[in-house]
Amino acid sequence: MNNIKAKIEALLFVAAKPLQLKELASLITAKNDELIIALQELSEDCEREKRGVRVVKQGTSYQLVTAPEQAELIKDFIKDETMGELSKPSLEALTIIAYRGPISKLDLDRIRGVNCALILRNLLLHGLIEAKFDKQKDDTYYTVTIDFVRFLGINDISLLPDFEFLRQHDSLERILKDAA
Amino acid sequence: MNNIKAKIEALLFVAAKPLQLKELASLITAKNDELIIALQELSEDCEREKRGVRVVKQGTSYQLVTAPEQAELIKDFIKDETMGELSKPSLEALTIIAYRGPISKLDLDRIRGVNCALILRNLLLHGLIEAKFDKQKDDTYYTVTIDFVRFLGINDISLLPDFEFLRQHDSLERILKDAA
Amino acid sequence: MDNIKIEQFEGPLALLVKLIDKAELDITQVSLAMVADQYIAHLKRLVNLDPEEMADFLVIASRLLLIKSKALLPYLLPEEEEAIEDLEDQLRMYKEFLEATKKIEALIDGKKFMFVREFNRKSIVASLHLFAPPAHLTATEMGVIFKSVIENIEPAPKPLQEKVMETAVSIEEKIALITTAIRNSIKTRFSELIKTATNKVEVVVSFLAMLELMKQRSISADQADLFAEIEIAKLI
Repeated sequence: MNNIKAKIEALLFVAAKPLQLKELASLITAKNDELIIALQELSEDCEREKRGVRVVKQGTSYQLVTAPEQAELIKDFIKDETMGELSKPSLEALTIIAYRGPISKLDLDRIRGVNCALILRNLLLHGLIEAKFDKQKDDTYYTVTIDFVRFLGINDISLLPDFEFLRQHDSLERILKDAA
Repeated sequence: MNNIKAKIEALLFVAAKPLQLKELASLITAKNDELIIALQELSEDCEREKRGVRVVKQGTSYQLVTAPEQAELIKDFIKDETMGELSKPSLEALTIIAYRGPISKLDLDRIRGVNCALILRNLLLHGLIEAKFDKQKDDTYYTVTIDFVRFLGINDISLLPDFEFLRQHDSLERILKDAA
Repeated sequence: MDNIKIEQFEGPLALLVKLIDKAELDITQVSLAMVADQYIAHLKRLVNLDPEEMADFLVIASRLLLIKSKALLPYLLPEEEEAIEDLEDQLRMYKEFLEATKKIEALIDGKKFMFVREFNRKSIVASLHLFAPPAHLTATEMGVIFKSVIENIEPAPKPLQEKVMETAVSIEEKIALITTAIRNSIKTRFSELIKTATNKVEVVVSFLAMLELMKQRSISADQADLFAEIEIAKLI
Protein backbone atom coordinates (compact mmCIF):
# COMPACT_ATOMS: atom_id res chain seq x y z
CA MET A 1 0.00 0.00 0.00
CA ASN A 2 1.50 3.36 -0.91
CA ASN A 3 1.99 6.02 1.69
CA ILE A 4 -1.02 8.20 0.86
CA LYS A 5 -3.37 5.23 0.85
CA ALA A 6 -2.09 4.08 4.25
CA LYS A 7 -2.55 7.58 5.65
CA ILE A 8 -6.07 7.78 4.30
CA GLU A 9 -6.90 4.37 5.74
CA ALA A 10 -5.53 5.36 9.16
CA LEU A 11 -7.48 8.63 9.23
CA LEU A 12 -10.78 7.17 8.01
CA PHE A 13 -10.34 4.36 10.52
CA VAL A 14 -9.71 6.58 13.51
CA ALA A 15 -12.29 9.23 12.58
CA ALA A 16 -15.26 6.82 12.71
CA LYS A 17 -17.26 9.44 10.83
CA PRO A 18 -17.31 10.81 7.27
CA LEU A 19 -14.29 12.98 6.43
CA GLN A 20 -14.31 15.72 3.84
CA LEU A 21 -11.78 15.67 1.02
CA LYS A 22 -10.42 19.01 2.21
CA GLU A 23 -9.88 17.73 5.76
CA LEU A 24 -7.92 14.80 4.37
CA ALA A 25 -5.95 17.13 2.11
CA SER A 26 -4.92 19.45 4.93
CA LEU A 27 -3.89 16.60 7.24
CA ILE A 28 -2.01 14.54 4.67
CA THR A 29 -0.66 17.58 2.81
CA ALA A 30 -1.46 16.10 -0.56
CA LYS A 31 -3.18 17.58 -3.58
CA ASN A 32 -6.87 16.96 -4.07
CA ASP A 33 -6.46 14.98 -7.28
CA GLU A 34 -3.74 12.77 -5.76
CA LEU A 35 -6.10 12.09 -2.88
CA ILE A 36 -9.06 11.35 -5.12
CA ILE A 37 -6.98 8.78 -7.02
CA ALA A 38 -5.71 7.19 -3.80
CA LEU A 39 -9.24 7.05 -2.36
CA GLN A 40 -10.48 5.43 -5.54
CA GLU A 41 -7.64 2.88 -5.38
CA LEU A 42 -8.27 2.13 -1.73
CA SER A 43 -11.93 1.60 -2.50
CA GLU A 44 -11.10 -0.74 -5.39
CA ASP A 45 -8.53 -2.65 -3.30
CA CYS A 46 -11.21 -3.33 -0.67
CA GLU A 47 -13.63 -4.61 -3.32
CA ARG A 48 -11.11 -6.69 -5.23
CA GLU A 49 -9.59 -8.30 -2.17
CA LYS A 50 -13.07 -8.84 -0.69
CA ARG A 51 -11.95 -7.19 2.51
CA GLY A 52 -14.20 -6.76 5.54
CA VAL A 53 -14.38 -3.00 5.05
CA ARG A 54 -15.29 -0.62 2.22
CA VAL A 55 -14.92 3.06 1.36
CA VAL A 56 -18.24 4.87 0.85
CA LYS A 57 -18.40 8.19 -0.91
CA GLN A 58 -21.13 10.81 -1.05
CA GLY A 59 -20.31 14.13 -2.65
CA THR A 60 -16.89 15.05 -1.31
CA SER A 61 -17.10 13.09 1.92
CA TYR A 62 -15.69 9.63 2.51
CA GLN A 63 -16.19 7.05 5.21
CA LEU A 64 -14.81 3.63 6.07
CA VAL A 65 -17.65 1.14 6.73
CA THR A 66 -18.12 -2.62 6.94
CA ALA A 67 -18.58 -4.60 3.72
CA PRO A 68 -22.21 -5.16 2.63
CA GLU A 69 -21.73 -8.94 2.59
CA GLN A 70 -20.95 -8.80 6.32
CA ALA A 71 -24.25 -7.09 7.17
CA GLU A 72 -25.74 -10.20 8.83
CA LEU A 73 -22.69 -10.80 10.98
CA ILE A 74 -22.38 -7.20 12.15
CA LYS A 75 -26.07 -6.79 12.80
CA ASP A 76 -25.81 -9.58 15.37
CA PHE A 77 -22.98 -7.82 17.09
CA ILE A 78 -23.81 -4.15 17.02
CA LYS A 79 -26.81 -2.18 18.15
CA ASP A 80 -26.82 0.29 15.28
CA GLU A 81 -29.73 2.50 14.41
CA THR A 82 -30.86 0.85 11.22
CA MET A 83 -33.12 2.55 8.79
CA GLY A 84 -36.54 2.17 10.35
CA GLU A 85 -39.73 2.03 8.34
CA LEU A 86 -40.29 4.74 5.79
CA SER A 87 -43.66 5.55 4.26
CA LYS A 88 -44.03 5.21 0.52
CA PRO A 89 -44.14 8.96 -0.10
CA SER A 90 -41.00 9.39 2.04
CA LEU A 91 -39.18 6.76 0.00
CA GLU A 92 -40.35 8.45 -3.18
CA ALA A 93 -39.00 11.82 -2.04
CA LEU A 94 -35.76 10.18 -0.87
CA THR A 95 -35.35 8.54 -4.28
CA ILE A 96 -35.83 11.83 -6.09
CA ILE A 97 -33.31 13.54 -3.78
CA ALA A 98 -30.82 10.68 -4.30
CA TYR A 99 -31.01 10.95 -8.08
CA ARG A 100 -31.45 14.70 -8.43
CA GLY A 101 -29.70 16.15 -5.37
CA PRO A 102 -28.77 18.84 -4.56
CA ILE A 103 -32.40 19.78 -5.15
CA SER A 104 -34.55 22.59 -3.76
CA LYS A 105 -37.85 21.96 -2.01
CA LEU A 106 -39.66 23.76 -4.80
CA ASP A 107 -38.27 21.43 -7.46
CA LEU A 108 -39.03 18.39 -5.34
CA ASP A 109 -42.61 19.61 -4.88
CA ARG A 110 -42.91 20.06 -8.63
CA ILE A 111 -41.72 16.57 -9.44
CA ARG A 112 -44.04 14.98 -6.89
CA GLY A 113 -46.87 17.39 -7.68
CA VAL A 114 -47.46 17.94 -3.97
CA ASN A 115 -46.04 19.83 -1.00
CA CYS A 116 -43.24 17.84 0.66
CA ALA A 117 -42.56 19.94 3.81
CA LEU A 118 -43.52 17.25 6.30
CA ILE A 119 -41.57 14.54 4.48
CA LEU A 120 -38.41 16.67 4.32
CA ARG A 121 -38.62 17.33 8.03
CA ASN A 122 -38.91 13.65 8.75
CA LEU A 123 -36.00 12.67 6.50
CA LEU A 124 -33.80 15.34 8.12
CA LEU A 125 -34.62 13.99 11.56
CA HIS A 126 -33.66 10.47 10.47
CA GLY A 127 -30.34 11.76 9.14
CA LEU A 128 -31.11 10.42 5.67
CA ILE A 129 -30.87 13.81 3.98
CA GLU A 130 -29.11 17.05 4.80
CA ALA A 131 -29.95 20.64 4.01
CA LYS A 132 -27.52 23.27 2.83
CA PHE A 133 -28.34 26.90 2.28
CA ASP A 134 -27.02 28.20 -1.04
CA LYS A 135 -26.32 31.88 -0.55
CA GLN A 136 -26.00 32.66 -4.24
CA LYS A 137 -29.28 31.03 -5.15
CA ASP A 138 -30.86 32.17 -1.87
CA ASP A 139 -32.47 28.79 -1.37
CA THR A 140 -31.97 25.58 0.65
CA TYR A 141 -30.79 22.50 -1.24
CA TYR A 142 -31.18 18.91 -0.12
CA THR A 143 -28.88 15.93 -0.69
CA VAL A 144 -28.85 12.40 0.69
CA THR A 145 -26.33 11.66 3.46
CA ILE A 146 -23.55 9.11 3.52
CA ASP A 147 -25.71 7.23 6.04
CA PHE A 148 -28.36 6.73 3.37
CA VAL A 149 -25.74 5.48 0.90
CA ARG A 150 -24.34 2.94 3.35
CA PHE A 151 -27.85 1.63 4.11
CA LEU A 152 -28.15 0.76 0.42
CA GLY A 153 -24.97 -1.32 0.50
CA ILE A 154 -23.38 0.55 -2.42
CA ASN A 155 -20.23 2.63 -2.43
CA ASP A 156 -21.60 5.66 -4.21
CA ILE A 157 -25.04 6.84 -5.35
CA SER A 158 -23.80 7.05 -8.92
CA LEU A 159 -24.03 3.24 -8.82
CA LEU A 160 -27.82 3.41 -8.46
CA PRO A 161 -29.79 1.87 -11.34
CA ASP A 162 -30.23 4.24 -14.32
CA PHE A 163 -28.42 6.97 -12.42
CA GLU A 164 -27.27 9.03 -15.39
CA PHE A 165 -30.57 8.64 -17.22
CA LEU A 166 -32.78 9.78 -14.36
CA ARG A 167 -30.38 12.49 -13.35
CA GLN A 168 -30.27 14.08 -16.79
CA HIS A 169 -33.87 13.52 -17.71
CA ASP A 170 -34.85 15.96 -20.47
CA SER A 171 -38.46 16.34 -19.55
CA LEU A 172 -37.46 17.09 -15.98
CA GLU A 173 -35.31 19.96 -17.15
CA ARG A 174 -38.21 21.27 -19.15
CA ILE A 175 -40.79 20.90 -16.41
CA LEU A 176 -38.61 22.62 -13.86
CA LYS A 177 -37.82 25.39 -16.33
CA ASP A 178 -41.42 25.87 -17.39
CA ALA A 179 -42.63 26.00 -13.84
CA ALA A 180 -40.05 28.59 -12.88
CA MET B 1 -8.89 -12.12 1.53
CA ASN B 2 -10.57 -15.30 2.67
CA ASN B 3 -13.96 -15.29 4.27
CA ILE B 4 -12.89 -15.70 7.89
CA LYS B 5 -10.30 -12.94 7.60
CA ALA B 6 -12.87 -10.56 6.10
CA LYS B 7 -15.29 -11.36 8.92
CA ILE B 8 -12.62 -10.77 11.55
CA GLU B 9 -11.64 -7.50 9.92
CA ALA B 10 -15.26 -6.30 9.81
CA LEU B 11 -15.87 -7.19 13.46
CA LEU B 12 -12.64 -5.70 14.77
CA PHE B 13 -13.34 -2.61 12.70
CA VAL B 14 -16.81 -1.87 14.09
CA ALA B 15 -16.03 -2.91 17.64
CA ALA B 16 -13.56 -0.08 18.33
CA LYS B 17 -12.39 -2.05 21.38
CA PRO B 18 -10.52 -5.31 22.01
CA LEU B 19 -12.51 -8.47 21.25
CA GLN B 20 -11.91 -11.80 22.96
CA LEU B 21 -11.09 -14.81 20.84
CA LYS B 22 -14.18 -16.57 22.19
CA GLU B 23 -16.42 -13.63 21.24
CA LEU B 24 -15.06 -13.80 17.71
CA ALA B 25 -15.51 -17.56 17.65
CA SER B 26 -19.14 -17.40 18.69
CA LEU B 27 -19.97 -14.62 16.21
CA ILE B 28 -18.17 -16.14 13.24
CA THR B 29 -18.90 -19.76 14.19
CA ALA B 30 -15.38 -20.91 13.46
CA LYS B 31 -12.98 -23.02 15.47
CA ASN B 32 -10.45 -21.32 17.71
CA ASP B 33 -7.39 -22.60 15.82
CA GLU B 34 -8.87 -21.54 12.46
CA LEU B 35 -9.43 -18.11 13.94
CA ILE B 36 -5.96 -17.85 15.40
CA ILE B 37 -4.43 -18.66 12.01
CA ALA B 38 -6.67 -16.13 10.25
CA LEU B 39 -5.86 -13.45 12.85
CA GLN B 40 -2.17 -14.13 12.41
CA GLU B 41 -2.51 -13.85 8.64
CA LEU B 42 -4.51 -10.64 8.87
CA SER B 43 -1.86 -9.19 11.13
CA GLU B 44 0.92 -10.17 8.72
CA ASP B 45 -1.01 -8.81 5.73
CA CYS B 46 -1.27 -5.43 7.43
CA GLU B 47 2.45 -5.36 8.18
CA ARG B 48 3.59 -6.60 4.79
CA GLU B 49 1.31 -4.28 2.82
CA LYS B 50 2.19 -1.37 5.11
CA ARG B 51 -1.47 -0.66 5.63
CA GLY B 52 -2.78 2.19 7.77
CA VAL B 53 -4.04 -0.22 10.45
CA ARG B 54 -2.60 -3.11 12.46
CA VAL B 55 -3.90 -6.00 14.53
CA VAL B 56 -2.73 -5.89 18.15
CA LYS B 57 -2.90 -8.98 20.33
CA GLN B 58 -3.04 -8.80 24.10
CA GLY B 59 -3.44 -12.18 25.77
CA THR B 60 -6.44 -13.69 24.01
CA SER B 61 -7.96 -10.40 22.93
CA TYR B 62 -7.48 -8.66 19.62
CA GLN B 63 -7.92 -5.09 18.49
CA LEU B 64 -7.56 -3.16 15.27
CA VAL B 65 -5.52 0.05 15.75
CA THR B 66 -3.80 2.60 13.55
CA ALA B 67 -0.30 1.79 12.35
CA PRO B 68 2.47 3.11 14.63
CA GLU B 69 4.06 5.05 11.74
CA GLN B 70 0.83 7.09 11.48
CA ALA B 71 0.97 8.27 15.10
CA GLU B 72 1.90 11.86 14.21
CA LEU B 73 -0.86 12.11 11.63
CA ILE B 74 -3.45 10.85 14.12
CA LYS B 75 -2.27 13.33 16.73
CA ASP B 76 -2.69 16.15 14.18
CA PHE B 77 -6.16 14.89 13.41
CA ILE B 78 -7.24 14.88 17.06
CA LYS B 79 -5.76 18.34 17.53
CA ASP B 80 -7.72 19.60 14.53
CA GLU B 81 -10.88 18.01 15.83
CA THR B 82 -10.65 19.48 19.31
CA MET B 83 -9.11 22.85 18.66
CA GLY B 84 -10.98 25.92 17.64
CA GLU B 85 -14.41 27.08 18.68
CA LEU B 86 -17.42 24.79 18.78
CA SER B 87 -19.92 25.39 16.00
CA LYS B 88 -23.25 26.97 16.85
CA PRO B 89 -25.16 23.69 16.44
CA SER B 90 -22.65 21.99 18.78
CA LEU B 91 -23.06 24.73 21.39
CA GLU B 92 -26.83 24.40 21.13
CA ALA B 93 -26.69 20.64 21.57
CA LEU B 94 -24.33 21.00 24.53
CA THR B 95 -26.71 23.49 26.15
CA ILE B 96 -29.72 21.24 25.58
CA ILE B 97 -27.84 18.33 27.16
CA ALA B 98 -26.84 20.56 30.10
CA TYR B 99 -30.45 21.64 30.77
CA ARG B 100 -32.28 18.46 29.81
CA GLY B 101 -29.76 15.74 30.60
CA PRO B 102 -29.87 12.80 30.93
CA ILE B 103 -31.35 12.96 27.45
CA SER B 104 -31.56 10.38 24.65
CA LYS B 105 -30.28 11.07 21.15
CA LEU B 106 -33.83 10.81 19.79
CA ASP B 107 -35.12 13.58 22.07
CA LEU B 108 -32.15 15.77 21.25
CA ASP B 109 -32.81 15.21 17.52
CA ARG B 110 -36.45 16.16 18.02
CA ILE B 111 -35.64 19.37 19.85
CA ARG B 112 -33.12 20.43 17.22
CA GLY B 113 -35.13 19.08 14.28
CA VAL B 114 -32.09 17.40 12.72
CA ASN B 115 -30.03 14.32 13.33
CA CYS B 116 -27.30 15.06 15.89
CA ALA B 117 -25.09 11.95 15.59
CA LEU B 118 -21.96 13.79 14.49
CA ILE B 119 -22.41 16.56 17.03
CA LEU B 120 -22.71 14.05 19.87
CA ARG B 121 -19.55 12.36 18.70
CA ASN B 122 -17.77 15.69 18.63
CA LEU B 123 -18.90 16.67 22.14
CA LEU B 124 -17.87 13.25 23.45
CA LEU B 125 -14.44 13.65 21.90
CA HIS B 126 -14.04 17.07 23.54
CA GLY B 127 -14.76 15.52 26.93
CA LEU B 128 -17.79 17.81 27.37
CA ILE B 129 -20.47 15.13 27.59
CA GLU B 130 -20.61 11.46 28.48
CA ALA B 131 -22.84 8.60 27.40
CA LYS B 132 -24.46 6.05 29.69
CA PHE B 133 -26.44 3.08 28.54
CA ASP B 134 -29.72 2.69 30.44
CA LYS B 135 -30.50 -1.02 30.48
CA GLN B 136 -34.09 -0.56 31.61
CA LYS B 137 -34.92 1.93 28.88
CA ASP B 138 -32.64 0.11 26.41
CA ASP B 139 -31.21 3.40 25.21
CA THR B 140 -28.14 5.60 25.64
CA TYR B 141 -28.50 8.81 27.67
CA TYR B 142 -26.22 11.83 27.57
CA THR B 143 -25.17 14.21 30.36
CA VAL B 144 -22.51 16.89 30.60
CA THR B 145 -19.26 15.83 32.31
CA ILE B 146 -18.15 16.95 35.76
CA ASP B 147 -15.16 18.57 34.07
CA PHE B 148 -17.52 20.75 32.09
CA VAL B 149 -19.62 21.76 35.13
CA ARG B 150 -16.42 22.75 36.94
CA PHE B 151 -15.26 24.66 33.88
CA LEU B 152 -18.43 26.77 34.07
CA GLY B 153 -17.50 27.69 37.64
CA ILE B 154 -20.67 26.33 39.19
CA ASN B 155 -21.04 23.56 41.73
CA ASP B 156 -23.95 21.86 40.11
CA ILE B 157 -25.61 21.92 36.71
CA SER B 158 -28.91 23.00 38.35
CA LEU B 159 -27.29 26.37 39.04
CA LEU B 160 -27.54 27.29 35.35
CA PRO B 161 -29.74 30.39 34.80
CA ASP B 162 -33.50 29.71 35.27
CA PHE B 163 -32.71 26.01 35.36
CA GLU B 164 -36.05 24.67 36.63
CA PHE B 165 -38.18 26.97 34.49
CA LEU B 166 -36.30 26.46 31.24
CA ARG B 167 -35.82 22.75 31.76
CA GLN B 168 -39.56 22.13 31.88
CA HIS B 169 -40.54 24.70 29.28
CA ASP B 170 -43.92 24.04 27.64
CA SER B 171 -42.68 24.11 24.06
CA LEU B 172 -40.06 21.49 24.85
CA GLU B 173 -42.59 19.23 26.49
CA ARG B 174 -44.94 19.75 23.59
CA ILE B 175 -42.50 18.92 20.83
CA LEU B 176 -41.33 15.81 22.64
CA LYS B 177 -44.90 14.70 23.25
CA ASP B 178 -46.01 15.46 19.67
CA ALA B 179 -43.15 13.52 18.21
CA ALA B 180 -43.61 10.49 20.42
CA MET C 1 -62.53 2.10 -9.46
CA ASP C 2 -63.53 2.40 -5.85
CA ASN C 3 -60.84 0.09 -4.61
CA ILE C 4 -58.01 2.50 -5.34
CA LYS C 5 -57.07 3.82 -1.97
CA ILE C 6 -55.30 7.08 -1.56
CA GLU C 7 -52.45 6.60 0.81
CA GLN C 8 -51.58 9.27 3.31
CA PHE C 9 -49.86 12.22 1.66
CA GLU C 10 -49.73 10.54 -1.70
CA GLY C 11 -50.14 13.22 -4.24
CA PRO C 12 -52.25 13.82 -7.32
CA LEU C 13 -49.67 12.32 -9.68
CA ALA C 14 -49.63 9.08 -7.71
CA LEU C 15 -53.40 8.91 -8.02
CA LEU C 16 -53.25 9.57 -11.74
CA VAL C 17 -50.59 6.91 -12.33
CA LYS C 18 -52.68 4.41 -10.38
CA LEU C 19 -55.78 5.14 -12.44
CA ILE C 20 -53.90 4.79 -15.72
CA ASP C 21 -52.14 1.61 -14.59
CA LYS C 22 -55.40 0.13 -13.42
CA ALA C 23 -56.95 0.73 -16.83
CA GLU C 24 -53.82 -0.86 -18.34
CA LEU C 25 -53.16 2.17 -20.48
CA ASP C 26 -50.01 3.96 -21.51
CA ILE C 27 -49.52 7.59 -20.62
CA THR C 28 -51.05 9.39 -23.61
CA GLN C 29 -53.45 12.25 -24.18
CA VAL C 30 -56.19 9.75 -24.92
CA SER C 31 -55.69 7.79 -21.72
CA LEU C 32 -55.47 10.97 -19.66
CA ALA C 33 -58.79 12.08 -21.16
CA MET C 34 -60.22 8.66 -20.35
CA VAL C 35 -59.33 8.73 -16.67
CA ALA C 36 -60.22 12.40 -16.14
CA ASP C 37 -63.71 11.58 -14.85
CA GLN C 38 -62.43 8.92 -12.47
CA TYR C 39 -59.84 11.34 -11.17
CA ILE C 40 -62.50 13.94 -10.45
CA ALA C 41 -64.71 11.32 -8.85
CA HIS C 42 -61.83 10.60 -6.46
CA LEU C 43 -61.40 14.28 -5.75
CA LYS C 44 -64.93 14.46 -4.44
CA ARG C 45 -63.98 12.04 -1.72
CA LEU C 46 -61.05 14.15 -0.64
CA VAL C 47 -63.29 16.83 0.85
CA ASN C 48 -61.55 16.95 4.20
CA LEU C 49 -58.18 17.76 2.70
CA ASP C 50 -56.37 20.89 3.67
CA PRO C 51 -57.13 23.58 1.05
CA GLU C 52 -53.47 23.77 0.12
CA GLU C 53 -53.29 20.07 -0.56
CA MET C 54 -56.65 20.19 -2.30
CA ALA C 55 -55.16 22.86 -4.53
CA ASP C 56 -52.40 20.45 -5.58
CA PHE C 57 -55.07 17.98 -6.66
CA LEU C 58 -57.10 20.67 -8.39
CA VAL C 59 -54.17 21.92 -10.44
CA ILE C 60 -53.93 18.47 -12.00
CA ALA C 61 -57.73 18.27 -12.29
CA SER C 62 -57.83 21.46 -14.33
CA ARG C 63 -55.12 20.15 -16.64
CA LEU C 64 -57.03 16.90 -17.08
CA LEU C 65 -60.19 18.80 -17.91
CA LEU C 66 -58.26 20.79 -20.47
CA ILE C 67 -57.07 17.56 -22.06
CA LYS C 68 -60.54 16.13 -22.01
CA SER C 69 -62.12 19.16 -23.61
CA LYS C 70 -59.36 19.20 -26.17
CA ALA C 71 -60.09 15.57 -27.00
CA LEU C 72 -63.79 16.36 -27.43
CA LEU C 73 -63.39 19.65 -29.26
CA PRO C 74 -59.94 19.63 -30.83
CA TYR C 75 -60.48 22.75 -32.93
CA LEU C 76 -61.30 24.84 -29.88
CA LEU C 77 -57.97 24.82 -28.13
CA PRO C 78 -55.18 24.65 -30.70
CA GLU C 79 -52.71 26.62 -28.62
CA GLU C 80 -52.90 24.37 -25.58
CA GLU C 81 -50.83 21.57 -27.09
CA GLU C 82 -47.78 22.36 -25.01
CA ALA C 83 -49.58 22.36 -21.68
CA ILE C 84 -51.00 18.95 -22.51
CA GLU C 85 -47.66 17.50 -23.48
CA ASP C 86 -46.22 18.84 -20.26
CA LEU C 87 -48.59 16.79 -18.15
CA GLU C 88 -47.76 13.70 -20.19
CA ASP C 89 -44.03 14.32 -19.74
CA GLN C 90 -44.37 15.09 -16.07
CA LEU C 91 -46.35 11.96 -15.46
CA ARG C 92 -43.97 9.76 -17.44
CA MET C 93 -41.05 11.11 -15.50
CA TYR C 94 -42.88 10.73 -12.20
CA LYS C 95 -43.53 7.12 -13.13
CA GLU C 96 -39.84 6.59 -13.82
CA PHE C 97 -39.06 7.83 -10.35
CA LEU C 98 -41.72 5.49 -8.97
CA GLU C 99 -39.89 2.62 -10.67
CA ALA C 100 -36.60 3.86 -9.25
CA THR C 101 -38.21 4.03 -5.80
CA LYS C 102 -39.04 0.34 -6.07
CA LYS C 103 -35.41 -0.45 -6.85
CA ILE C 104 -34.20 1.59 -3.90
CA GLU C 105 -36.74 -0.11 -1.69
CA ALA C 106 -35.38 -3.48 -2.87
CA LEU C 107 -31.83 -2.38 -2.03
CA ILE C 108 -32.92 -1.35 1.46
CA ASP C 109 -34.90 -4.57 1.93
CA GLY C 110 -31.78 -6.50 0.93
CA LYS C 111 -30.39 -5.34 4.29
CA LYS C 112 -26.84 -5.06 2.99
CA PHE C 113 -26.24 -2.23 5.44
CA MET C 114 -22.66 -1.09 5.76
CA PHE C 115 -21.98 -0.32 9.39
CA VAL C 116 -19.89 2.50 10.79
CA ARG C 117 -17.29 2.05 13.44
CA GLU C 118 -18.65 2.52 16.92
CA PHE C 119 -17.46 5.73 18.45
CA ASN C 120 -15.22 4.87 21.33
CA ARG C 121 -13.47 7.86 22.80
CA LYS C 122 -10.82 5.68 24.34
CA SER C 123 -9.93 4.20 20.97
CA ILE C 124 -9.12 7.69 19.75
CA VAL C 125 -7.55 9.51 22.63
CA ALA C 126 -6.22 6.38 24.37
CA SER C 127 -5.04 7.19 27.85
CA LEU C 128 -4.60 10.92 27.40
CA HIS C 129 -7.06 12.98 29.36
CA LEU C 130 -8.49 15.27 26.77
CA PHE C 131 -10.80 18.08 27.88
CA ALA C 132 -11.30 20.85 25.35
CA PRO C 133 -14.02 23.26 26.50
CA PRO C 134 -15.20 26.13 24.30
CA ALA C 135 -12.97 29.04 25.31
CA HIS C 136 -15.45 31.76 26.26
CA LEU C 137 -18.57 29.87 27.19
CA THR C 138 -20.22 30.93 30.47
CA ALA C 139 -23.26 29.74 32.42
CA THR C 140 -25.04 33.01 31.61
CA GLU C 141 -24.46 32.53 27.91
CA MET C 142 -25.79 29.00 28.12
CA GLY C 143 -29.02 30.45 29.53
CA VAL C 144 -29.26 32.73 26.49
CA ILE C 145 -28.55 29.88 24.07
CA PHE C 146 -31.13 27.62 25.67
CA LYS C 147 -33.80 30.34 25.51
CA SER C 148 -33.11 30.82 21.82
CA VAL C 149 -33.36 27.06 21.26
CA ILE C 150 -36.79 27.09 22.89
CA GLU C 151 -37.89 30.09 20.85
CA ASN C 152 -36.73 28.47 17.64
CA ILE C 153 -38.64 25.26 18.13
CA GLU C 154 -40.98 24.99 15.21
CA PRO C 155 -44.17 23.16 15.89
CA ALA C 156 -44.30 20.10 13.65
CA PRO C 157 -46.48 20.76 10.63
CA LYS C 158 -49.63 18.79 11.29
CA PRO C 159 -50.31 15.97 8.91
CA LEU C 160 -52.43 17.82 6.40
CA GLN C 161 -55.43 15.55 6.24
CA GLU C 162 -55.96 15.71 9.97
CA LYS C 163 -57.02 19.32 9.85
CA VAL C 164 -60.69 20.04 9.53
CA MET C 165 -60.88 23.36 7.79
CA GLU C 166 -63.94 25.52 8.14
CA THR C 167 -63.45 26.74 4.60
CA ALA C 168 -63.14 23.28 3.08
CA VAL C 169 -65.60 23.09 0.23
CA SER C 170 -66.84 20.03 -1.52
CA ILE C 171 -68.01 19.69 -5.07
CA GLU C 172 -71.25 18.24 -3.69
CA GLU C 173 -71.91 21.44 -1.77
CA LYS C 174 -71.28 23.52 -4.83
CA ILE C 175 -73.47 21.31 -6.99
CA ALA C 176 -76.24 21.74 -4.45
CA LEU C 177 -75.69 25.49 -4.51
CA ILE C 178 -75.87 25.70 -8.30
CA THR C 179 -78.92 23.45 -8.41
CA THR C 180 -80.68 25.69 -5.90
CA ALA C 181 -79.64 28.81 -7.78
CA ILE C 182 -81.09 27.64 -11.08
CA ARG C 183 -84.16 26.13 -9.48
CA ASN C 184 -85.01 29.57 -8.15
CA SER C 185 -84.23 31.60 -11.22
CA ILE C 186 -83.73 29.15 -14.15
CA LYS C 187 -80.72 31.18 -15.19
CA THR C 188 -77.69 32.33 -13.33
CA ARG C 189 -74.13 33.47 -13.98
CA PHE C 190 -70.86 31.96 -12.91
CA SER C 191 -69.83 35.25 -11.32
CA GLU C 192 -72.90 35.00 -9.08
CA LEU C 193 -71.86 31.58 -7.89
CA ILE C 194 -68.42 32.70 -6.84
CA LYS C 195 -69.42 36.03 -5.34
CA THR C 196 -69.00 34.70 -1.82
CA ALA C 197 -65.92 32.59 -2.55
CA THR C 198 -63.17 33.23 -0.01
CA ASN C 199 -60.30 31.66 -1.90
CA LYS C 200 -59.18 30.33 -5.27
CA VAL C 201 -59.89 26.77 -4.34
CA GLU C 202 -63.55 27.59 -3.87
CA VAL C 203 -63.66 29.18 -7.33
CA VAL C 204 -62.08 26.11 -8.90
CA VAL C 205 -64.44 23.79 -7.03
CA SER C 206 -67.41 25.85 -8.26
CA PHE C 207 -66.09 25.52 -11.79
CA LEU C 208 -65.72 21.76 -11.42
CA ALA C 209 -69.25 21.56 -10.00
CA MET C 210 -70.53 23.42 -13.03
CA LEU C 211 -68.73 21.01 -15.36
CA GLU C 212 -70.13 18.07 -13.45
CA LEU C 213 -73.68 19.36 -13.83
CA MET C 214 -73.06 19.89 -17.55
CA LYS C 215 -71.90 16.32 -17.82
CA GLN C 216 -75.03 15.14 -16.02
CA ARG C 217 -76.99 17.27 -18.52
CA SER C 218 -78.66 19.18 -15.71
CA ILE C 219 -77.46 22.54 -16.97
CA SER C 220 -76.07 24.23 -20.03
CA ALA C 221 -73.36 26.84 -19.95
CA ASP C 222 -72.56 29.48 -22.53
CA GLN C 223 -69.56 31.69 -22.79
CA ALA C 224 -69.47 34.24 -25.63
CA ASP C 225 -65.74 34.92 -25.54
CA LEU C 226 -62.64 33.76 -23.76
CA PHE C 227 -62.80 34.98 -20.12
CA ALA C 228 -66.31 36.37 -20.71
CA GLU C 229 -69.16 35.77 -18.29
CA ILE C 230 -70.49 32.21 -18.24
CA GLU C 231 -74.27 32.03 -18.48
CA ILE C 232 -75.78 29.01 -16.78
CA ALA C 233 -79.24 27.72 -17.64
CA LYS C 234 -81.33 24.84 -16.43
CA LEU C 235 -81.93 22.01 -18.91
CA ILE C 236 -85.33 20.46 -18.80
